[in-house]
Amino acid sequence: MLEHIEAALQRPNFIAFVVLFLWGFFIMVAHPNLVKKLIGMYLLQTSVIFLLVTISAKAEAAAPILQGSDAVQSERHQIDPADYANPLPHVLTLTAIVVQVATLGVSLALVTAIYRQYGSLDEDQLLKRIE
Amino acid sequence: MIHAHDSTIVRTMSRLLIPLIQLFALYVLFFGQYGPGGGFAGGVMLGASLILGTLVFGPEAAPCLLAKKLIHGDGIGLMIFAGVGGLCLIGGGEFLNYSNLEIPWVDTDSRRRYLGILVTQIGVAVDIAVTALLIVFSLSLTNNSEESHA
Amino acid sequence: MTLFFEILLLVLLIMTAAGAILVKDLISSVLILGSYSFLLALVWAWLGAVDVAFVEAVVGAGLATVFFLLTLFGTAPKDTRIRRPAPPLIALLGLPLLGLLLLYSAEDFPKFGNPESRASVHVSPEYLKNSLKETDTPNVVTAVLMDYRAFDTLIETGVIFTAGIACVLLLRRNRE
Amino acid sequence: MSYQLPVILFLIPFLTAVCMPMVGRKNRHCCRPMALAAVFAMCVMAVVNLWSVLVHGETRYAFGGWPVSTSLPSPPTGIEWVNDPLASVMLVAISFVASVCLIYGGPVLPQSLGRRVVLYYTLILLLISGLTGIVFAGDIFNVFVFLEVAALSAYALVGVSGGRALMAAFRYLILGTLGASFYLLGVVFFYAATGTLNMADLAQQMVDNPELMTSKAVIAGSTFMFIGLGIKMALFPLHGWLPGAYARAPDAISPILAALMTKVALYAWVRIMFWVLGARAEIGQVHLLTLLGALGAPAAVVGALLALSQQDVKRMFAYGGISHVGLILIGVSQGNQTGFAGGMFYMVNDAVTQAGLFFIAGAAIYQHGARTVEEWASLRGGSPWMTGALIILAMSMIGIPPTGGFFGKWYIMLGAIEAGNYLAVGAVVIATLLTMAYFQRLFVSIFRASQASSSWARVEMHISLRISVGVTSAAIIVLGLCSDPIIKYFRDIAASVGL
Repeated sequence: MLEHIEAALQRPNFIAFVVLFLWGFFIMVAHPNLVKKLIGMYLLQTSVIFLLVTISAKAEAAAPILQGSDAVQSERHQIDPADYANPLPHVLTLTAIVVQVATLGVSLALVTAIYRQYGSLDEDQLLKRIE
Repeated sequence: MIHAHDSTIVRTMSRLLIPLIQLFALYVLFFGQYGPGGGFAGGVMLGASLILGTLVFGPEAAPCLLAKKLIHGDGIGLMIFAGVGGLCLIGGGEFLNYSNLEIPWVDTDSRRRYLGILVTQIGVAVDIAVTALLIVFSLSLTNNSEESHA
Repeated sequence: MTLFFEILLLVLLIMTAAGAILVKDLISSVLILGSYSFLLALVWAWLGAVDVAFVEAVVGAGLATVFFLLTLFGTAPKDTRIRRPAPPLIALLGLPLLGLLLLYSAEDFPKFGNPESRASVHVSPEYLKNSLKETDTPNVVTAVLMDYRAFDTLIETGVIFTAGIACVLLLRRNRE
Repeated sequence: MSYQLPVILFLIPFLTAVCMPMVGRKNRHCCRPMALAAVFAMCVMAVVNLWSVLVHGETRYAFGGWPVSTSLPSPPTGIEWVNDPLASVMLVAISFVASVCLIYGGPVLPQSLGRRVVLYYTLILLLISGLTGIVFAGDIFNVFVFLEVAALSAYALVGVSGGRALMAAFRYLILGTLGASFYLLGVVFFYAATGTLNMADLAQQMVDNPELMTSKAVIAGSTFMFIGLGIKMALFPLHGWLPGAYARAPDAISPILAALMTKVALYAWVRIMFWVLGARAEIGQVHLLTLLGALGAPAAVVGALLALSQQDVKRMFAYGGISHVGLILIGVSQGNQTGFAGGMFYMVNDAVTQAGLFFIAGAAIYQHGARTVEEWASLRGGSPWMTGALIILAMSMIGIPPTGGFFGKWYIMLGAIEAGNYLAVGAVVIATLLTMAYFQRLFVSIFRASQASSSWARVEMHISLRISVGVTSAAIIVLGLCSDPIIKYFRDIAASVGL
């Protein structure tokens, strides 16, 4: 059991991801207020993206922009991938952040329409008013 | 719900800020290939400057009217992106393969790809700016201010 | 890697996430969420993801907070629930279990920040090595986003377009 | 030309959807013909694509001309689409069902749309292009983005008729986003373990170093992917969103959702299960496939059981759909060719049957205003098309010979017997009996209506309702009659995947 904890402690990013993921998941499912549910959804999606980017991190790695001397260096084929952060997760994260905001926009539109129809943001009152 | 903001400090500050934001957005958009930023960040900042304009100067002021005009062009950004991608299909290349776009005075493949990336960034920026405006305007629509966009 | 400041950042991140929910007033919880997004942008910048930090700050903190606030101005900005409802039992039992399962699978993950991790050895060196030669764009992330994986970005713009159309469809009433 | 077919097939609905708001601003009556033209063009191209795949075999389309799995030893940097036999058959089914749903959608539009009908058709076309993308995708992150396009348009389309549909759409959004986040988590775990996103490259790595399959990251990754897609395909424990969403959705939308959304999510899981993890994948000493079968069996039985106790007809058909997802999962996870072929054939057939059922439910509401089982008594005087089609659809749902449903269930059961797990056979039989029971309830309420009420005015169905209901029942009969070549076709696919 000990080596599990020790392995987990070597990865602080994974612990932070698990805490955020469970927190977002719990709030998204269990909180009665619709807007708080959406905040939980936002946290859940951000935690998945957080894990995705921390995988791409390399110790002492610069941002993946080949400027000036690196540009010249890359002409002569000596780019050493170890000293640049891994660009692929950044691309996936960019896409996922924009998907997250798009889903947020649609869900807030639904919340506004529900409020306009039923006048409350609390799930239990809404269910009562629907019957 | 959007009515003109009354305090003069906010109005003068935003009158100074809005052109600055737009200038910086264009910088971020066009220099997205040399430094951080790009289509997504530039587009949202363009949208944000117009949103700031409508929130501060009210629905009758210039930024809001411009925004209302822009809203109807919600497919243009995507048409630019898919259009450039589709142009690569001519002459048998794969979809979105910028290297066989026939640009007259450009010969090397990498330069064609560079220009392809630039144009698609503009498409993405236009699309995300218009959608940000679209969502803000429809979210801020209340029962009384009836105006329909279809 | 001097981890002390970074651990502080992560702890602050988790605290703002908790704060965003526990605060009763909806508008202040949204603003705390905005600060959470800015903190997250800081974390991205520290991890070397400059493009992502930029977009997270502009889109995540800026746009999301504007959407939230506009909704709250149109609806009830108060969380009407006086006494917080007791969390259901299965949540109290199930979630720690799920957490342990996740932590159990932490072993096979690459250690934080080691350059030989599987993810940074297989495909991404190709992007770093020949993206400048093939696309003339120094910013590798933009090259990958707009050219190597351009189809993802096209569908991504399609998602944004769908979100805009969906919001108008749901909220605009016709004036017939 | 045939090399570019997949992209053209995707671009037709996508570009029509993109330029529809601009075109429709002036005259909104042109948007329905535009949508119909786009979907019919898709049907034609899908058949041509099926023919070209049969003749030329599988092709891989690399976007942007970058090296993909065709040059596998070198790492795949681009995104890839796979145009293989399974994808082309699925695409023919999707475009056929989508075009019939659009024909049906004409008279049954939600009334308060007015000028927003342009946006309504735009979202339908975006939903169809999202599903087309999932069918072809050869890159696991690409599947996620396409799932998001299809899901976002589905959330808005469910909520468009206002009132209680908004609450159902919000619940569908919350659970759908949860599913998409779980799927993304699975993608992250796979990427962390293998470093690539290309399905063919992942499969190659699973073959090259077998200890990858036992590594915790891949096990956790595939579990999360299965949970994510399980929510999207409304597998039994995760189906909470489906009945509310389909029952409350406008009548023109529930056929498209019922027939296509869950089936395409199931297709995505089959693609990941067999083309990435491999049919022999096992966690610990337990085969992944037996785990799936164990999950499919209760889904089939409980879905049919819940359908039995429903009052609202659309909700009853929604639960029927959940039980059929369980049936298909049983078939696919038998680990032999007959089971796989039966499952896939049943998926294609079930797409058509679910669409037909929701056509009839919508027509009953549109013509007679009959929502619950009791109110269906007023259908007695209805047009012969409706009751005739209902009989054929019931035969297909229960599995009576001339219809495709019988052959699908028959091969699923043969596969289960061949694989020797009789629990699955029992589950299929019980699900069939329960389906028979809840259809019997419907028929009793229609035909038991006393003779005195036979003076109902003969209500003639709208022409497009008649066409759609007729075409679906004809399609089911045709599927049943020529099921042998299709089953053989699926058997070759199963053989190619190593079953």
